[in-house]
Amino acid sequence: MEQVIANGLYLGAQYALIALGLTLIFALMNVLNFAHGQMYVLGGFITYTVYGQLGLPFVVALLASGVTLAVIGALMEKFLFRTVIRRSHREESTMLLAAATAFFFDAVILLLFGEKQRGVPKIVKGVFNDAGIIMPYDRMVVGALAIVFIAAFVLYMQYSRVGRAMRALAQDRVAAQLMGVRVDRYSMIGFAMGAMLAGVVGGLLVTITGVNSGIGGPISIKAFLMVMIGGAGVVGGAIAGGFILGMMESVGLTVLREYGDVTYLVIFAALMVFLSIRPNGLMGKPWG
Amino acid sequence: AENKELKIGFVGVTSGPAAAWGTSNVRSMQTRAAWINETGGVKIGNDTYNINIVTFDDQKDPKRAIAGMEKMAQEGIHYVVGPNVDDGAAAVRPVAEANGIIYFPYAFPKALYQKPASNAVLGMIANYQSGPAIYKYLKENKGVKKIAFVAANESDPLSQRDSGVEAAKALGLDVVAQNDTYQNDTRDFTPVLTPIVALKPDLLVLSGVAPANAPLLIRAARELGYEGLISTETAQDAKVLQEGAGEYANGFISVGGASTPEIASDSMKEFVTRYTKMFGEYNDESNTKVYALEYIIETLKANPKAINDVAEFKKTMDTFSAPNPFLKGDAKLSYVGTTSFGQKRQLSVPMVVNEYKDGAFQTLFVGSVD
Amino acid sequence: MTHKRNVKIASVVAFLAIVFIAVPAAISASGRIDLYYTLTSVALLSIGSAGVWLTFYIGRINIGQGAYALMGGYVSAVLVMNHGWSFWPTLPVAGLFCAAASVLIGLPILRLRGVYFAMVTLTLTEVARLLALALPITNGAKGIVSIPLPGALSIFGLTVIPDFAVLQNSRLAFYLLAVTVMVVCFAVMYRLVNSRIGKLCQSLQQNEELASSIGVNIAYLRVIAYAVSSFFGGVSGAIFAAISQSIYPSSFTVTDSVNFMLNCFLGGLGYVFGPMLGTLVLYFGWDLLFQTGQFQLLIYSGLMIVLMLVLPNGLLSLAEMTRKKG
Amino acid sequence: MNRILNFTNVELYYDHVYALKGVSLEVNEGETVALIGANGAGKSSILRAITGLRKIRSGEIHYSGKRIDGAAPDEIVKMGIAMVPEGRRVFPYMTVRDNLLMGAFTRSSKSEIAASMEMVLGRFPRLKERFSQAAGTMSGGEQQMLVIGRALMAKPRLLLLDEPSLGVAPKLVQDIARSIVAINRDEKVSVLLVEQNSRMALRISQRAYALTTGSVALSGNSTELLTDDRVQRLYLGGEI
Amino acid sequence: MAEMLEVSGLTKRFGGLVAVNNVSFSVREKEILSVIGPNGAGKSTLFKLISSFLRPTTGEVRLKGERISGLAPHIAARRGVVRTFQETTIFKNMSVRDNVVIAHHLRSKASLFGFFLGTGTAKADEAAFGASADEILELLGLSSLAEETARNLPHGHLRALGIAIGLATDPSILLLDEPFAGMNHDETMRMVAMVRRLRERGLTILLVEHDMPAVMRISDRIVVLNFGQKIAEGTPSEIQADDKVIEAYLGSEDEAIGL
Ligand SMILES: Nc1ncnc2c1ncn2[C@@H]1O[C@H](COP(=O)(O)OP(=O)(O)OP(=O)(O)O)[C@@H](O)[C@H]1O
Ligand SMILES: Nc1ncnc2c1ncn2[C@@H]1O[C@H](COP(=O)(O)OP(=O)(O)OP(=O)(O)O)[C@@H](O)[C@H]1O
Ligand SMILES: [Mg+2]
Ligand SMILES: [Mg+2]
Repeated sequence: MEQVIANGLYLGAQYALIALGLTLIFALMNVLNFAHGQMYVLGGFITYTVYGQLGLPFVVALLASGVTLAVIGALMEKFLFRTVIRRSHREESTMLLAAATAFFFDAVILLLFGEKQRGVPKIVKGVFNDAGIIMPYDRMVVGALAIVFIAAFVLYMQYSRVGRAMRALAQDRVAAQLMGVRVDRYSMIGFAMGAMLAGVVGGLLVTITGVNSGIGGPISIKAFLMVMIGGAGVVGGAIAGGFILGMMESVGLTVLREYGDVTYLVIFAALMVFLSIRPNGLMGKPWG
Repeated sequence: AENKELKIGFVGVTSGPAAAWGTSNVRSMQTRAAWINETGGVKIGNDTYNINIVTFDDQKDPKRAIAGMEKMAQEGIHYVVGPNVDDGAAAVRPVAEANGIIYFPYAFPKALYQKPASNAVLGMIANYQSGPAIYKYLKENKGVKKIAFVAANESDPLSQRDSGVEAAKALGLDVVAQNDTYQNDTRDFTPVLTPIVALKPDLLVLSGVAPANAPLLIRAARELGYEGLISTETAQDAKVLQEGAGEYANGFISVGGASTPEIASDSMKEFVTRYTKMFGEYNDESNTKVYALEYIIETLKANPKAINDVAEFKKTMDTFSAPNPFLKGDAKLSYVGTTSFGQKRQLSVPMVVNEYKDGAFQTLFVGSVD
Repeated sequence: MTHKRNVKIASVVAFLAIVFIAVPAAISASGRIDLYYTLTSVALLSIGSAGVWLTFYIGRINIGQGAYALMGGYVSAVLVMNHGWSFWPTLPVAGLFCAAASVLIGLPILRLRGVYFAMVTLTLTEVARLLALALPITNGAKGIVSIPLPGALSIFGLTVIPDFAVLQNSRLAFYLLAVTVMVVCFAVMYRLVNSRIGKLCQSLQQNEELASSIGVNIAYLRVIAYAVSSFFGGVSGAIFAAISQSIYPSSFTVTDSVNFMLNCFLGGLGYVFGPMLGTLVLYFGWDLLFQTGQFQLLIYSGLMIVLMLVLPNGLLSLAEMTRKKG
Repeated sequence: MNRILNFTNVELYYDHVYALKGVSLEVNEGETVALIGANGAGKSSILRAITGLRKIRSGEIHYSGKRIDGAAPDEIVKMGIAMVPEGRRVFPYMTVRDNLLMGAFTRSSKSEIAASMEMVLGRFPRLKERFSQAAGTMSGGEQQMLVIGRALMAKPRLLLLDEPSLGVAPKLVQDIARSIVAINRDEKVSVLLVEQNSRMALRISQRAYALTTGSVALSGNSTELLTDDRVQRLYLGGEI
Repeated sequence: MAEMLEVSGLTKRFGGLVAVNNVSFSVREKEILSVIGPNGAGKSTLFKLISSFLRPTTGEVRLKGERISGLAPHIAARRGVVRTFQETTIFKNMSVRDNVVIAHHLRSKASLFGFFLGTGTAKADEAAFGASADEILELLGLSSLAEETARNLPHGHLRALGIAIGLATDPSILLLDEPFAGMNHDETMRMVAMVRRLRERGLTILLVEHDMPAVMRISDRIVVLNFGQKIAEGTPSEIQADDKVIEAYLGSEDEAIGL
């Protein structure tokens, strides 16, 4: 059982980090970024290239992933989402755009990096094995890094000037504008940060799970689940949702294994029941 | 004189999460076609043909696959490789039969190849054929007694798991896990494997595992302290295993085609070289997929009338035999399948069982089907 | 007023003439037989999309239509294979089954809004797939295959529809079937939207609280709309199962659900016929780009992005824009 | 006296509706100017035009001699114009503290911001009591104080207020009115006040403009307007 | 006059907060009763309880002797209890006229299916609703804006539209939540006259409002809430003289600021 809980926690940290960027973009722009998973994949491939192929230090690779994705995110906001949001009657329209960009990324990634699963050398070797818990060191490092990233992000949003401006923007665009916040610029920064987070997680996790060009879509959907459990557009919710999903998977796969492939059925059903009782997720706000 | 054109179709998945299956497939066809065309084409009857591969990406959607097959019919194509999955293979059957198309799906449901179906030809070894052989070998040579299965919760892997379990039971093996499944988007398999590893099986079978998932499963199992054997009945890629699981992948057993040094002929080696040159990197999965095109061409050579008439093709299938260019020695190309399907609707490809070792496959044993 | 009415009648007649007469004639003249299936697909997918459109109309983003299409396919297949039914009665039954199921599912989940509803319906597709794998009646992973083609349908001894299996061209038969169902579905939708019910649906979309304060039974109306939507999904799934003569848990997936939704967006959420046009363009777009090989997805998605930038309110908003300018 | 705001011949329209049809008005340094008028007369539109939330079609807006029409809202805010929009738009999920800090978004000196904070909390002690509460959970009156306080955090030279008494209980309206007077007097802030409560507006302002359907109908000294017949009839109703 | 509505022991808790605390009062037929009180006193919550938008924690609301609390809002509306919203709540993307036409929903004789088929009853309904909507718009002075998209209206007209929507449902009790907010004196007085006319047509009216001159003019009786509790009830003159009310809500007059 200790092992199951340890697995759940580790998985949760990883998931929470994936969900953060998605929820940030949603909070700021009310855009459900279908391309989040693809951004993650791109981040993974960049780290693969820089660290795995070119042999540069892992930190450099991670930086490269983050920066590239941040730039891509900023461009996407500026040239795509901003225009569509301004011109469309219904804000759901951005979903089509987001889905189209997801397909586009899929195509680009497939063309650039091929169809194969890719992996990189481990960043730390060895396996921790004590007190009934087995956990490879690299997972522990990644888990710890994930928690550090999450904490840094939360602190940044909570206490920095930029973070505060972004929160204000998410709550009331016009009022934020009247405070002197440059709405366009901060939307762009927010989008870039969301994309950067996706890229960094991709780079981080490529050391453990590898990466391949097709997993973007499924990753997005998983991230949607977490965001929904916790409440859309709430940073705390995304984190909680990530840990809950991680724990549910870990426990479910052990407890329910006798019954065949019902774990996910149970998870999904539980989610539906949960949401019909709490229509805004765990800590969601009555919008979204 | 100018060569005529022979169009061969491909309907399969070359984008999305399963892109690897179709991509390795179509690339092997394109490599071979380019090779043939470069060396002057192929002489069938009195005419010489250049091979033109017409491809259709069905996005792993059976509904699209039908459209693809319709498109092939429209192009006047009678020989199509694909689709890559069960549902697509079942869905295109009405179209193929109505339009006189012989197709070579990489899907295992027996209904596709048994009467009254007659237009599908299984292009590789089915897992219910290779599974028992592998388990038997491992039982006899490696003392395997306890066996565990894990599969993605999707049609193809689950079907393969079920027939695997059946085969294992028939061999008298102790099946300790047969219900464990994972969502195909799983990236971290530790939670899936934790309870299975605790059962300490001698052999862990990854039923119908996608090449992308295999290294992740292997690595998670090994890191959890699993010490038994791991095997699968699908084809894998050595590079992927090396990158994804490193030395943990050593000893991993899978099926392959013909590129291991022990059995590959010079043609096979040249094929690999050409493929690598064309697409930048070889994919070992392609080993199992080199055959369909070869069979089509050779059968047409044997009976040129079949070029526009699949009834002729079917007739020829019963007696057809030609040398296998990809294998060392005097291996033959022929149609088999009577035992499994009651009619010759399977390519006689060697059942090559490989073991991964330090970045390459080694042949463990070679079997055959009838 | 009467002028407007005449224009309407004329365009309906023209549309019917095109889909029932001109298209088959053109296809047989040009020999592009494969287009039958393409157009059949478009018709069927547009029925499913029409359902999604209707849920958009009550303010719900529905990414779960694939679930009902799958369900409809299975209902029809099981009835035909296990209970010896003819295909024809299974068609409405599949729709009704889905409608009934959607009432049960909808009662709790229709209380959700915005992305929450969207995401729950997204998981619904996955639930349907997993159920199809797990339930004994669906034959699990092996799917249901070798389903016979639709037989003859006779009423009072009169053969209304011939046996598809003996037809020279069952493609044409399926095309006519799909298009007929499509015309009926869109007629129903058009009527719904242009009657007072449409206004009521709009009131839900814009403000549910206010709607209930003026006495609208919002829960009831939502469920009704969702049931109609799911009915459409079920019917289109059932016909697909008949065409492919097989059904698998993966016959309709999350991708299909997303596509149903995208069809609506692309056509335009403000227009009843948006889903039809959206489906046509997206499906054909992919098909036409078949020549571009490995760049197919790249070009396809690139064009989609451009379209979205130019016409963010859907293709049909183009007409409106030109009208405004003119 | 120095002009702080010159609003000359401004036309503004939404889609196809004209909201302002050539409105001119000015605000002098240190003055409180009231803007009264019926619903839809265009009062809010004037404020939106000044802060750049809406682009004007023609006319000119000068602030301290600089032309500001066409500039982006954030630039205008930086120049020293703060606006309290219609209908208490607090940042509901942020604390009172963070709301106030957002008010000082365009300023950088930490010590000056702290001083402003001190001043605002001194003026509205209720905010001090609720310092760490989420703004959305506060009562309507408290929220109204918060948005005024937040605007003051920008240390503006010109404060635009859009119906600060809307939906606020009478006693609180009094408090708010007193605060406006005090702010104008103590902080040397010029105020442009949009109010439906015309009596209150005319009492606490020096000059006023009355708007009807997008143009200025009347303007002048507030105390004179209070006794003006037309104003009595149209905006004050003669009696209480 | 008969008792129309009876509120007894009504309490609503939100978590730890008691928004409405054991409030009882009754409303007579054709009465105009105002509920006043400081911001956050629980007035809107009280209205939501009466119109069944919220379920009371304890206590009940009776309409002509029949319990209506705890039903669904649309059922309460069918029984004749309709509220307008404090926030300006309208169907944003419909025209002003459509807003009012759709609000006639309760009066329709045809069924949903009837509307689908376009039966005679349905057509008659449509025609009747249209005529009635035009009349209501005229009454509220919105006729000239009938075809404008509701979202584009300025604040004051939005409130009027909110009332028009309420009227269209043909209620027997109309609950108006701050109907005069954002209107100037003149407009307020016109609205006051209008509300009185409604009463003469047979409506009973409950009102929440902060505009004291208007409240004092229009109300037959006033109920005062503070921190969820009823602290006073009486005629306008009684309330104006009540020290508790002055202390909690009205404040003493201050000429300097005109209040
Ligand atoms: N977003 C908009 N789109 C279209 N028209 C608008 C919009 N906002 C305001 N209007 C129109 O502009 C005119 C002036 O509106 P404005 O909000 O300035 O009035 P106001 O004087 O502030 O009224 P109130 O006292 O009711 O707030 C009105 O006729 C209104 O209908
Ligand atoms: N859904 C809710 N959840 C939690 N608290 C609520 C909710 N609705 C209202 N409240 C709280 O109940 C109290 C009473 O609110 P209510 O809206 O009834 O006040 P009000 O008297 O109408 O005030 P105002 O005059 O400002 O409109 C407030 O403290 C409010 O924050
Ligand atoms: Mg205004
Ligand atoms: Mg209230």
